[in-house]
Amino acid sequence: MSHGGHLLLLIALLPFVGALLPGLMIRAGRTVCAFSTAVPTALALIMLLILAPAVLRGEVIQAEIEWLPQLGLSASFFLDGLGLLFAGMILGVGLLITLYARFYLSAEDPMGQFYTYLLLFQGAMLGIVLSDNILLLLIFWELTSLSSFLLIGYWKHLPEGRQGARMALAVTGAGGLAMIGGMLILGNIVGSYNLTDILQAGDQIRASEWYMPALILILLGAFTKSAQFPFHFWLPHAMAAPTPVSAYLHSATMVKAGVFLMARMWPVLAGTDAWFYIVTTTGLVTMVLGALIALFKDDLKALLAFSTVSHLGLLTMLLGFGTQAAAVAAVFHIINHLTFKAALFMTAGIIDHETHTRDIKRLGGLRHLMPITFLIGTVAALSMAGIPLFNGFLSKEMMLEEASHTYWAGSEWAVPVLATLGALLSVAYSFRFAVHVFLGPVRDDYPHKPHDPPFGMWAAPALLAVLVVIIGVAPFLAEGVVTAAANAVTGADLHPHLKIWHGVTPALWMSGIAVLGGAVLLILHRPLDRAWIAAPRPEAKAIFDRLVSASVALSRGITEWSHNGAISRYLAIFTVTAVALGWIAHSGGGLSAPTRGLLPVPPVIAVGWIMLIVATFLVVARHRQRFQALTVLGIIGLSISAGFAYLSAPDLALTQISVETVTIMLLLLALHFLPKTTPAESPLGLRLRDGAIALVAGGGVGALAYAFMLRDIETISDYHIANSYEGGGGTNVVNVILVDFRGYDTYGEIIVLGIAGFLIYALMHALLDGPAARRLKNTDYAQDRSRDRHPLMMVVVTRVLMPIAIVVGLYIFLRGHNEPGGGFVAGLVIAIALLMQYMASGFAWTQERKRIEYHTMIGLGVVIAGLTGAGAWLAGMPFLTSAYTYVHLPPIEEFELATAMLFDLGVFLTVLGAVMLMLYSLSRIARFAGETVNVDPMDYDPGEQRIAEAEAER
Amino acid sequence: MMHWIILPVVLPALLAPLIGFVMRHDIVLARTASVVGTALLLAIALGLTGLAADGTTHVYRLGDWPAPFGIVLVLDRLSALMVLLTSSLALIVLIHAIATGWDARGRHFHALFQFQLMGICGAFLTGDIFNLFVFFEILLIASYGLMIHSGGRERIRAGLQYVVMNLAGSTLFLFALGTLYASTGTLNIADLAVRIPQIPVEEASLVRVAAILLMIVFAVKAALFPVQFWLPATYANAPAPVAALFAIMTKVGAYAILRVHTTAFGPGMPGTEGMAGTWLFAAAIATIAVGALGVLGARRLMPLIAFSVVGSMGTLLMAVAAFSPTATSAALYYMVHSTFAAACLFLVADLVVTRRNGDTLNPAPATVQNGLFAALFFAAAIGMAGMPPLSGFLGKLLVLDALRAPGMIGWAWSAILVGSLLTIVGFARAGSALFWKSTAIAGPGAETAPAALAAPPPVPAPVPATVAEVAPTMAAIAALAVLSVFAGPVSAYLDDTSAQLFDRGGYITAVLGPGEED
Amino acid sequence: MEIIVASTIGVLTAGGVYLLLRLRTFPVILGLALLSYAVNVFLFASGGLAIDQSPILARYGEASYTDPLPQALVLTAIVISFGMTAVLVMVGLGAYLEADSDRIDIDPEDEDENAGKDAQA
Amino acid sequence: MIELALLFAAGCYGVALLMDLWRIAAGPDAADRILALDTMVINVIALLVLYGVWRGTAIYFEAAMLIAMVGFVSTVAYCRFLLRGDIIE
Amino acid sequence: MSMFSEILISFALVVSGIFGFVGSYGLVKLKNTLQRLHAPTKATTLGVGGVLIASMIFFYAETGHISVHELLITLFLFLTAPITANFIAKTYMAQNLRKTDLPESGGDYGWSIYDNAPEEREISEGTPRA
Amino acid sequence: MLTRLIPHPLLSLTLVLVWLGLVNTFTLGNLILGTAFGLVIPMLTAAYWPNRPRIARPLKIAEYMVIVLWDIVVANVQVAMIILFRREPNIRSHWIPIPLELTSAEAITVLAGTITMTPGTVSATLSADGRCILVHCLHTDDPDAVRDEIKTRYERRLLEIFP
Ligand code: NA
Ligand code: NA
Repeated sequence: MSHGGHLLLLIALLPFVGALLPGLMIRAGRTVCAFSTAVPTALALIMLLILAPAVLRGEVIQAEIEWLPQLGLSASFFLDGLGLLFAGMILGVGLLITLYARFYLSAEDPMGQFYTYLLLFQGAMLGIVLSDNILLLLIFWELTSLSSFLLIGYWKHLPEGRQGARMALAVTGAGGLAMIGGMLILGNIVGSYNLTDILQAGDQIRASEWYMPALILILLGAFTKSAQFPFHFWLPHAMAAPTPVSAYLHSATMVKAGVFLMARMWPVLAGTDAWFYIVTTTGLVTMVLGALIALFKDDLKALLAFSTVSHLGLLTMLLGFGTQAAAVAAVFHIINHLTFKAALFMTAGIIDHETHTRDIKRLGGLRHLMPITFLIGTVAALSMAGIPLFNGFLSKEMMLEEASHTYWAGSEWAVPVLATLGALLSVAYSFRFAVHVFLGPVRDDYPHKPHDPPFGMWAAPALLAVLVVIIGVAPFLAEGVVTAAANAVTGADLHPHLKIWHGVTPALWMSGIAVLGGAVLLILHRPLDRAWIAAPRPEAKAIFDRLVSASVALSRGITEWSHNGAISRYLAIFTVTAVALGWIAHSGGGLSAPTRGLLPVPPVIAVGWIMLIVATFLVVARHRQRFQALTVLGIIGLSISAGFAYLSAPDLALTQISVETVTIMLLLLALHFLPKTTPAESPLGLRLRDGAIALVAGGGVGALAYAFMLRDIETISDYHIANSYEGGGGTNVVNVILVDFRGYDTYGEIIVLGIAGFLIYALMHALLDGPAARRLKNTDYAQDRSRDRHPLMMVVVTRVLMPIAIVVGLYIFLRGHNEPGGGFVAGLVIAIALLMQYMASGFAWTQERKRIEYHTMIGLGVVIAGLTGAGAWLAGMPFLTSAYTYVHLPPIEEFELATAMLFDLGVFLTVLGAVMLMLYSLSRIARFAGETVNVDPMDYDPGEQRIAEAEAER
Repeated sequence: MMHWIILPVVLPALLAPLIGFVMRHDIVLARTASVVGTALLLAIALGLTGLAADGTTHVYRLGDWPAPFGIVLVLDRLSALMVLLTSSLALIVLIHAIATGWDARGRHFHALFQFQLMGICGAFLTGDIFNLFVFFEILLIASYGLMIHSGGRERIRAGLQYVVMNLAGSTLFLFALGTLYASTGTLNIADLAVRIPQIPVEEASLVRVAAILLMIVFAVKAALFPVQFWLPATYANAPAPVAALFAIMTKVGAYAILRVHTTAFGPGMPGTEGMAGTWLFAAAIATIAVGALGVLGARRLMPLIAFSVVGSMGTLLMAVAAFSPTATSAALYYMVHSTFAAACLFLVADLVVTRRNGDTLNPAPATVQNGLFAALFFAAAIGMAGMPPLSGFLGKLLVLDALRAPGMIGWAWSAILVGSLLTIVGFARAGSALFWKSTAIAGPGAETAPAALAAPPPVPAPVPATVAEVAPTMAAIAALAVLSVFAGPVSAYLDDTSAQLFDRGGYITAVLGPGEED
Repeated sequence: MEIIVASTIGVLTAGGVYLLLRLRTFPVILGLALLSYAVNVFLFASGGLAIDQSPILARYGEASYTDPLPQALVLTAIVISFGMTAVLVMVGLGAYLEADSDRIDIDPEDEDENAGKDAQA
Repeated sequence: MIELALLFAAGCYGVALLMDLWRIAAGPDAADRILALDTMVINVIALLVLYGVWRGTAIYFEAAMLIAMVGFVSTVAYCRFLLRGDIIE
Repeated sequence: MSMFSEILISFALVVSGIFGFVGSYGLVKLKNTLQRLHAPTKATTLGVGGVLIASMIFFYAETGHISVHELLITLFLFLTAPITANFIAKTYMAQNLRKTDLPESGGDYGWSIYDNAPEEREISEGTPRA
Repeated sequence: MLTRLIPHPLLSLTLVLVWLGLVNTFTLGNLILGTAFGLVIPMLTAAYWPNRPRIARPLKIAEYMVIVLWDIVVANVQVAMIILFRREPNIRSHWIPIPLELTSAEAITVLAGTITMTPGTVSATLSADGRCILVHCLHTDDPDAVRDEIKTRYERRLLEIFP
């Protein structure tokens, strides 16, 4: 990287670094704050001036930092004539605006924010004009949209500001997104996103079949940013921004970004018919239309805004011509427009600031009250009108000259006439600005008594006005910059001569007509204005607003219609999707031949099948009778459990039946609080639809199962059978898989249970703290109850059964490794045993007797299982590696000790804890609902009296 | 034997029950343990990422059983990346939850949070498809708990729908796994990658069904159209830090599609090749549309953010659908980005909404620190909408750049670009209503307050956000910035990650040993 | 036998799906219960059916065993779906108690109405 | 001979199951359904044991034992639900 | 296996089958819920007892070991059957019969379904209902 | 002391037997384990069985059991006949209240169970004070005879067992 390269990087970086300053410095005062903004800008400008001579000599300064090479995105910058011109404008005007804003903004405005945004914008804008990578350019392009959004909306309390900001963001954002597409296509054609590479590849690009899409997308970006018809409407609304912003962004810099881009891409995109017709026509229409509207705007800033639209159209048109001379004119006019338009905006701001109005109809006669302002404003306005000796005249002449020999669709008149019309209108509104504001009698009804502002406020526009005159008188002074920029645009080696007098050319005639016509129009302004107001014309903002609110309404409609909270519909869609895609996937492949025949069906199994089918049918048909459906559900669980037993899966049979029971308990506990019936509310159509979906889903799943049951396949489980005893120390292969081969799954599974316990407990508390608690208390759940809560017989039988059930649970636990059983089923059996006790004597009585901490049990279970797994680390083995040994202690026969048992203990504890915590939570809710708590194990113990007597005797 | 790989699962799994039963009455202790645990997890994740960075695929054989007979954990660049992403997000979210006091508004927050991390990390690390199901269930059930944390009518009702939807999803998962086992005889992903290529298309019917059903299952988690309907209500009603954590949950779905449908059903499998991509691509376009329309049409802030999450998943899955190394790399970048972006938005929203009395996008009196919140929201929205300078823009460019195949480009680009526009407009409207219009309204008690605003019960005077409350959001934004600045090195890593993912032979050799690859 | 099992799976699935699509929480819970039966049998069947070949080694003299792996998977699935069902029941109950309605769909207008009621209460 | 007896007994229990099923479907009272379900459970236990005898294996014993236990518990639960509403008070 | 044990086993099986059938047949045939309660309560229980005895003899004859765990199931069923019947009867009575449909208990207190137990002692956790 | 260690000796014995029944093979190890369970479990669950019933004449228990078993078998046949062959309208059911002299909860339970298990009768409910049991009789022409038989054949014996 050259020495210049480092400077270039610094220039690009300085505004962003500087953006941190104003926010920090605001506490030191407004002047310091403004100064801290000016410093980085000035530094950058100085660096730019250091680089300028080399650029003017025709050198290109480059700098590159790698960023995202996979994409072809690098932080690479280059400075050529065009870049120099724009960078100079951005920094120079930036400096003036900083100064101006210091005086323009009031003490209430958050100035630190303002300057931060301003510097961010400046950096983004500099980035655009210095980027040597079109992706990088895109980044800065979008950044200008964002910072402009912030600046337009700066006065957030103003609705116009907010709306203007959103509109600008929407329009330029849309253009920016289109441009992303265009730029990516360009990069695709060329094979590089480097601008230097792309600029070399004009022929390749124009010859590509992707040229048109790229052109249209890129122009969309440029047109929206530069407010070209029909995207021009956002710009006037952006005028809600503070005037320094309008002057900077919306006249001098940001809106020129589109023009810049067209100029930048001129060597690769221009020169085709498509380019000519799209760009020239758009520019021409925009120029005339903008000028026409400007003439009838009473708001000073609106007038200037539409004039800007018009001048941007002029520039666009020139670039559209595609000739080198037109390009020179465009470059020159960019400079001239900048000088007079920025000055005019600042003038307008001064007037607004001093008189508290921008309405032309309320102004006039300011010449006497604000002489300095009058001078500045008039010089700039005359330049805008294209009066000789002011710089606007020069570039306008060049434009008219180019227009005069441009054919449009075979017509030699269309372009010259319209261009002249544009110029004429331009003269008219420029004169109006000068005449209606400054001339005429002094009025006594200004909202605020005006006088010239302090020097700091008029210094900046005055400087610009001086430039207007200097360039206007001595245009050769600007020749160097214009040449360098024009050469950069065209890629040719041009040596244009800028002079005041070209002789009597068609352009001079056209210019003369324009000035005279403009003067006439101004005289006729009053009647024309009335006609204009009366004439129906589409209001772009209204159309835009309608478009946006229609889009919002449509989006809202679609969203709320589709996401309407109807989970039953979501599920229907889900099911249909699964079935349909499953069917399509199935159809795309074939099935191998069946490898096995059908197993016979003994009659008893057929009976089981009938039970199951009938029960399923009953559950569905009677699901509205909730309790009945639950009863019938029991049949299904029973049949499936028996089926598992028949089909060589005893462990499954045990698990299924015990889980089933506990589940039904939970459902019963919940049903106590729920409505006991489901109302018949689905319309027939819905039921038919759901029935159809259900049948298709059931049919599909059944067919799938049938298909794979007929096909044997070599599975990995031969290994498990072969290694279960030797490697896992157990003969129940299923159990060894669960606690050893796939113990990790089981570890996960008990954690699911543990979480379920915690979750239910947490939810119970959340409910009892909320409105649910009130509902519980206010509902009487005790109607129509039988009077015996804890019947004697049940209590007595439980006293015997519970210990037996516990022994059974322990038995199932201890033998699981070798026979059907294991920690999970054991946990459930013990839970069922405890449940028996709870049902017999009530939760509170039972719980009081044995304060088992179920949280602890869950935690302990999960931790034991985890630590058992981690214990293997001590032996240098992976998590969950098991070990077992056979112990022989005479006279007891040999027995096995395995770490898998310890793991299974974890399973056991978690299951037991989780189930009991769930029951506990539900029971808490019941007690909250007003259930009473008994102190005796049974309702009435007739023997209690006698026992008490006997105790007393002893 | 390298035990580090299992730690992201075992550490939270041991910590959670301890928090759940030892510390459940001591919030300070629980918070400390949770933060320390999560920070440790982050450190471990960094270590694992370093370990995987050299391109070695590390395999951890649980119970010392050889694959495919036992379960293995597989640490490669992708799984390391996902664990790292999870743990860093978790730390941010956790600090936010503690600073804002969300964790104390219900029971067992920290236990459930740790379990949630365990489930997510487990899902990322496993090399076994049934074990993937198990960890899906762990992360889901923990997420149910977090979703309904602290209760409330809307939340529980939305939570119920969330549970039901996911139970349906889990059921389909099992149907898919049954079909897969019946047609391949194995559960190990590497083993699947060995066996499936041997199935000719004439006999692939069953395995094709399994593949597509699995895709739907993952699509439910990833909120892909037409199974995305559950997401907006869930995220919008979840406690904000939980919604922020859920940013990673959708990524679990995307990850699973990447892992399973690349390694087991992806390119080079005669029976299943290209099948998922076709559907995924079309669905992703619709998903982007759903997200964008939702953002533009939202009446409330939380649903708006939720829909933007849907939209971002569309973009991500569109890149996934290409099933090419380049597009996958872009997808991964976008995945990392959108995780932080979504989380960040939810966190900002939480700070704002708790001071605003509801999240409707109507102007309300400006709260304290309006400027700060506006700035944070602006940054987060820029991130999510994919505007520069944050990483969303680069992510979008990467995705666009990767989707240049002739059949794709038109649809993909239009969807992404138009979707971006609608999203930008939607966010601009929301931000304007929340922060700009609000400044035009006098504070509570002022006579000028419109009657409509006076109707809801008055909120307690808003308390300024503490540094601890804002710091997590800032951290998320910083993550987006870092991701943007270091896009080059990050992308290089992701290119390697993606290349490793598509190197099926390497994966098979690492898991099953040499000589097993097809 | 295969037809028996396949039709069982099909009928359970159909019943489950139908109930899953109902509008109240309780039938949906029933539907999910049916679906979980269906999926358990489905998963079990993925190893192929066998009679009197329980995978308990050598104890009962068989030489061949049925595929034990799907059984282990089903056991895991049963346990998980038990936990899930418990949570679902509890959340469903919570939703009913909070909203005083066991409709599972959330109608936005209905929400507003109820919110008003709550505020008055 | 045992084979025939087994067949006869299994047939009896099969028919019994169908009759239980009919009673469950027909009701009319909830008590009838619970009773029929309870009977069904016991019939299934009998069938399991018969199957064990037929196959000469004791492997179904635990299943039968467990079914007996849970059958009892769920019957009590169903009844308590109807009697008291809350099965665990 | 000896002829004797075969006969014994077969006899037990046939008898148990008959009782099993009768239990359920009664369930279908009888017209009144309380009458129906009688059939399965004992016939079915006895039936299953028969099967279990047959199983015991069978395994003894097969292996020479005395298999006793069938007794456990029998024990369990005999312990639980009365409770089941009692609960089902009460369920039916509570839902279908009024106090007056039944004979008097003859003591100070009526039947426990309708009458509270003496000296009801309760503590209440929730707020008592109005 | 001993009552605290072995609160329910009969229960402990039962549990040992149950354990041996479950494992279904008698070995020393199983006996030791079973004994351990028989001791530990009643201790752990003692709180749930607060008032240990006094059983006076263990031998009577055996006698009672034999009588009941026999009754069950014989009477089952009778009921089977009724169900199978008696036409439905001819079945005459009765409610029979039976006043109790038994006071021990355990004894009442055993009696109620016996009534239910012996065919023809089902104990439907107790009175709220446990002093009377309501029996439903499937078919009888003489309810008083049924009541008397229950009282003499079963309750009298139970009174001896549970004094
Ligand atoms: Na087991
Ligand atoms: Na019975």
